[in-house]
Amino acid sequence: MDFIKNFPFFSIMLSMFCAIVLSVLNRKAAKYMTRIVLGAVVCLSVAVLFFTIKRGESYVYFMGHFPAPWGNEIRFGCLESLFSLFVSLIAFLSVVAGTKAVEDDVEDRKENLFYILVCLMTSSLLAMSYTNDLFTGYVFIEINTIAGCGLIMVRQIGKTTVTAIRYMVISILGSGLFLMGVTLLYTLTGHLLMSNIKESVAVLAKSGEYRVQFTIVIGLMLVGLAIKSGLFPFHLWIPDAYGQSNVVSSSLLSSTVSKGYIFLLIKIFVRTIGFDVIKSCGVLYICFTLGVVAMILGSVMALHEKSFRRMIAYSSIAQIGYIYMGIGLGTAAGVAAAIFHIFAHGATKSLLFISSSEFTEGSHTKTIDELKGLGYKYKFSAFCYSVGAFSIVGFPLLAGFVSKLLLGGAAIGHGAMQWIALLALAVSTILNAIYFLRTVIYLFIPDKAGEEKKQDMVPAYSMNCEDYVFGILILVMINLVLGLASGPIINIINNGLDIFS
Amino acid sequence: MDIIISILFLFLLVCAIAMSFTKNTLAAVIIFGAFSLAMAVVWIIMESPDLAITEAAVGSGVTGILFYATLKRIDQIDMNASTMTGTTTRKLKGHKDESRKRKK
Amino acid sequence: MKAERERNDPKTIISGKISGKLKAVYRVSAVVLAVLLFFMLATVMIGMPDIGNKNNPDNNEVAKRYIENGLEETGAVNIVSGMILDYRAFDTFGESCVLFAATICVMIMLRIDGQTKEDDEEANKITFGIRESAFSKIDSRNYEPENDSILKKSAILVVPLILVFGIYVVLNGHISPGGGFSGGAILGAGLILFLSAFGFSATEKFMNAKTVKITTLVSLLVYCLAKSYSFFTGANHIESGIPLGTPGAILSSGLILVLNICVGLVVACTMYSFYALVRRGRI
Amino acid sequence: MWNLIVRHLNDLVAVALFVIGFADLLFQKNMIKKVIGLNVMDSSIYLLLASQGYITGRKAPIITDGVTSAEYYINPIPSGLVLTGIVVSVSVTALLLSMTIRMYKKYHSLDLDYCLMMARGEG
Repeated sequence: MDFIKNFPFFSIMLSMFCAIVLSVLNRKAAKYMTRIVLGAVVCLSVAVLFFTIKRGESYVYFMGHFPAPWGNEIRFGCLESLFSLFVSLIAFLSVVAGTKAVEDDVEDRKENLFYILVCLMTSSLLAMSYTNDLFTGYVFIEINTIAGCGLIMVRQIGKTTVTAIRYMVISILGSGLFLMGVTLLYTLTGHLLMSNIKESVAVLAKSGEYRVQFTIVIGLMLVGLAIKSGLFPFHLWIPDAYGQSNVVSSSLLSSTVSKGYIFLLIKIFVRTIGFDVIKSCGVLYICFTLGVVAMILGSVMALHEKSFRRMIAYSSIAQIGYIYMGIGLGTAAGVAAAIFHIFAHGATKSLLFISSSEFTEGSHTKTIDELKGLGYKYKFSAFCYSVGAFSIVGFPLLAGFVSKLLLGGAAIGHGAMQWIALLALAVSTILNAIYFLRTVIYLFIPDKAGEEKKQDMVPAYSMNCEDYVFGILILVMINLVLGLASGPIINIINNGLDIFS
Repeated sequence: MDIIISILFLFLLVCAIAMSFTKNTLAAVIIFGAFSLAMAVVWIIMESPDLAITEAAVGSGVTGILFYATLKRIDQIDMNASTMTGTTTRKLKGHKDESRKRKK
Repeated sequence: MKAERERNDPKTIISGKISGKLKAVYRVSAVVLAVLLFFMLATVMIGMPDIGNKNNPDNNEVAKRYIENGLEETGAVNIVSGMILDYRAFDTFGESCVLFAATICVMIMLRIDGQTKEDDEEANKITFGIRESAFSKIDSRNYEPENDSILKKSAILVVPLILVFGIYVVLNGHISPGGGFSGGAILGAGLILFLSAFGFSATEKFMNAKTVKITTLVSLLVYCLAKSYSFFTGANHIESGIPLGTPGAILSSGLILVLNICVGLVVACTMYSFYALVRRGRI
Repeated sequence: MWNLIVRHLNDLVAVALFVIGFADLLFQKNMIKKVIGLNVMDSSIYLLLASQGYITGRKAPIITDGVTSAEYYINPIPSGLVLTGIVVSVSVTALLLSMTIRMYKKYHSLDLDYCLMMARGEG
């Protein structure tokens, strides 16, 4: 049983190894190898998850022959392994379900390069979730950023290049600020290992030294990671990046890459600096305010958007606002709700993006108006898209409902913040319902005028592409599981948070 | 020692500011090379020879070469466009002089 | 055609009458933001621990062990090398993967495979209407310098020195300053100089897409496997059984030498391929 | 005041360079200058980091004459971190430059804002 302790390390190295080997394979071999490796990573993560739940404690694993402050180490409890399972599962399902879209969008001879990027991204996300060292975190953030940039531009139309450049420039600003924060923290505490930093910070906070410095450091890290995950005032790159790239890239970027940064931020808040210090320096109010503004404004912008894919992208801005609002509440319940929302939103967004591929690719639909009547042509995709839309709106039995319930529950008992949070949740949910249900209704309106247009549509590929059906069905099932069996998952999250710090 | 490092710091600041305000792209790249070289000397004074050798090889070496190659390629793209269409599409104030030479 | 070009010209749009004022606002806001940020960070810095003080928090037991036991535990005379390739090897492995990821992205951007229409056009354009497959004088005129005898003569003198120096830096990474990355960059610079003096046709005899691919693959795989072995044995408290040798000799310090060579090869190939991809879209 | 500035000279210069690089990266229109701004910004952070490891009067951490006393060498950790960081910034530079070429090929301009405008116009 103790051998399972090696599995997190195996999963990181396996996906790196796969990325390196893929560079000489042809497209078909690359496709199958990626699937096998990502599937193996999912299995390893499941094993680690059960192991950590059973033992109920965190484990430290040396990366090398030397103990922690000298060598690198990774640390895993049930929260980290749950997040890794989520990341690898979404990556696996996106790649499987989006095979057709990748074949359409990516040049044949560059397809293996696309899979390399997917593997690198998965491995860096796993490393970010397991690492216990700030500088290692920075290095893997960079891999993640570069891989994300590659994923955007792999669909080579002129627009994506410009979008990718903007994404890269904005992300680099974020990493610069984050690295500055890490440097200052190293100067103040003399450590890079998260647990050791926490000890030093606790001592310094007690003596009241360097109060201003800590506020600035936390602010720099928060702003750096918020820029990268696309929180409200820094969201400008999101609609283009998610709206123009290939669907698999959009799904990976929105549901795993940006969530990885948020997970690292939670790690920094809870494990590295300590929630008490964070609370006392007032950074959480910024988090909360920006989150609430993002919830409302993201929804309003989505409502005004005509393009179908960009509308889904704008809704991501609102959903990231939910997560930051949960963190900003400053309680364990709030953080747990935020983490649950990470999972719920990830599962839903990838379902929405990938199931929308059949409308956009099959019938060259760009705007929402053109969706009319497509539900009868592409029955399977329309059904799955509707499940996703209902979930994100917060329909009972589905993932989004539970996460909104949790966020609302976490908000209660916070004085003025409580009313703001609940009001924002209500308004945002109504707006969500308006723009998502509009698309669902459009899908099932019989469209007389567009009958002749349908003749030259590509036949539904859900009929002959088993990969697509398999991937999408599993994503739908994850949504149902998150909605129906939320109790155990919330338990895992709470236990994980207990042993997290 | 203090005086040398102060002069180097002054040089770094002047380079950075000049780089931001110069109109000429090629000049900016050359200033960046000087910046990196000064940085390498700063590393030596700060007793980090590893960083000095890396900065000299990478900062003013390979990165500079990549910048020049990029400017050259951009020039090439312009040249091809002008031979294809018969008009000039030059927009860069950056390497005007270079292109003029070429046209002759 | 011409009118259209003028209309699309960024000068008329960006720096023309529309954005004359905008530009000033842009400049002013940039300077204001910079000054504000500067004062914020400067106040923070003034309160930080002093520079050069030996009692600073970062001169703690971590650095002490690196210096006092580093030679014994890693066998490297250069403590920084020993630190990044043995103590904190996971970071360094991540760093190599950053380089790898960047190479892949540059390839996606610039490699011309002749598959799409745009690429075909591109290949035609580069060679002035002659297909790319027909390598000829025209090709070399566009990619390579005209017969520049000063460059050629000095390259003959300098390139061997640069390459030898690069190899020296790579092999002595654990003894003297330098290491895989800086040595690899020097090697790459030497190759680029050779390339720009003698052209692609001469360089392709020993450096072509296949060599680069195989070298990168083998080096990264060796790196990955060596590090996995070391991590695995370390975490399970198994002796790694790699002899450290006598400190100061070339063949010493266990895996560090091997890793330095791997990193050096990867970096040299990467730098060369960046340059080649930028210049002509193929390695 | 003067004393304070002298004691924190490295820090202040690093911060000034950071701010210049940051503003360049954010506000320059020309892509090449943006990339140079990125390099300046990264160098400044490395200067700040390496300054923390420097101890007046001590030598570079390469063991000479068999002396392995911690009193004799500077702190090696920041140097190692900066080495890792430099590689990251080179990779990012190469990536951004290649994207710039691609953008220039399509829109014949180095101006990011202009290219964004053109890309929007494509619909």
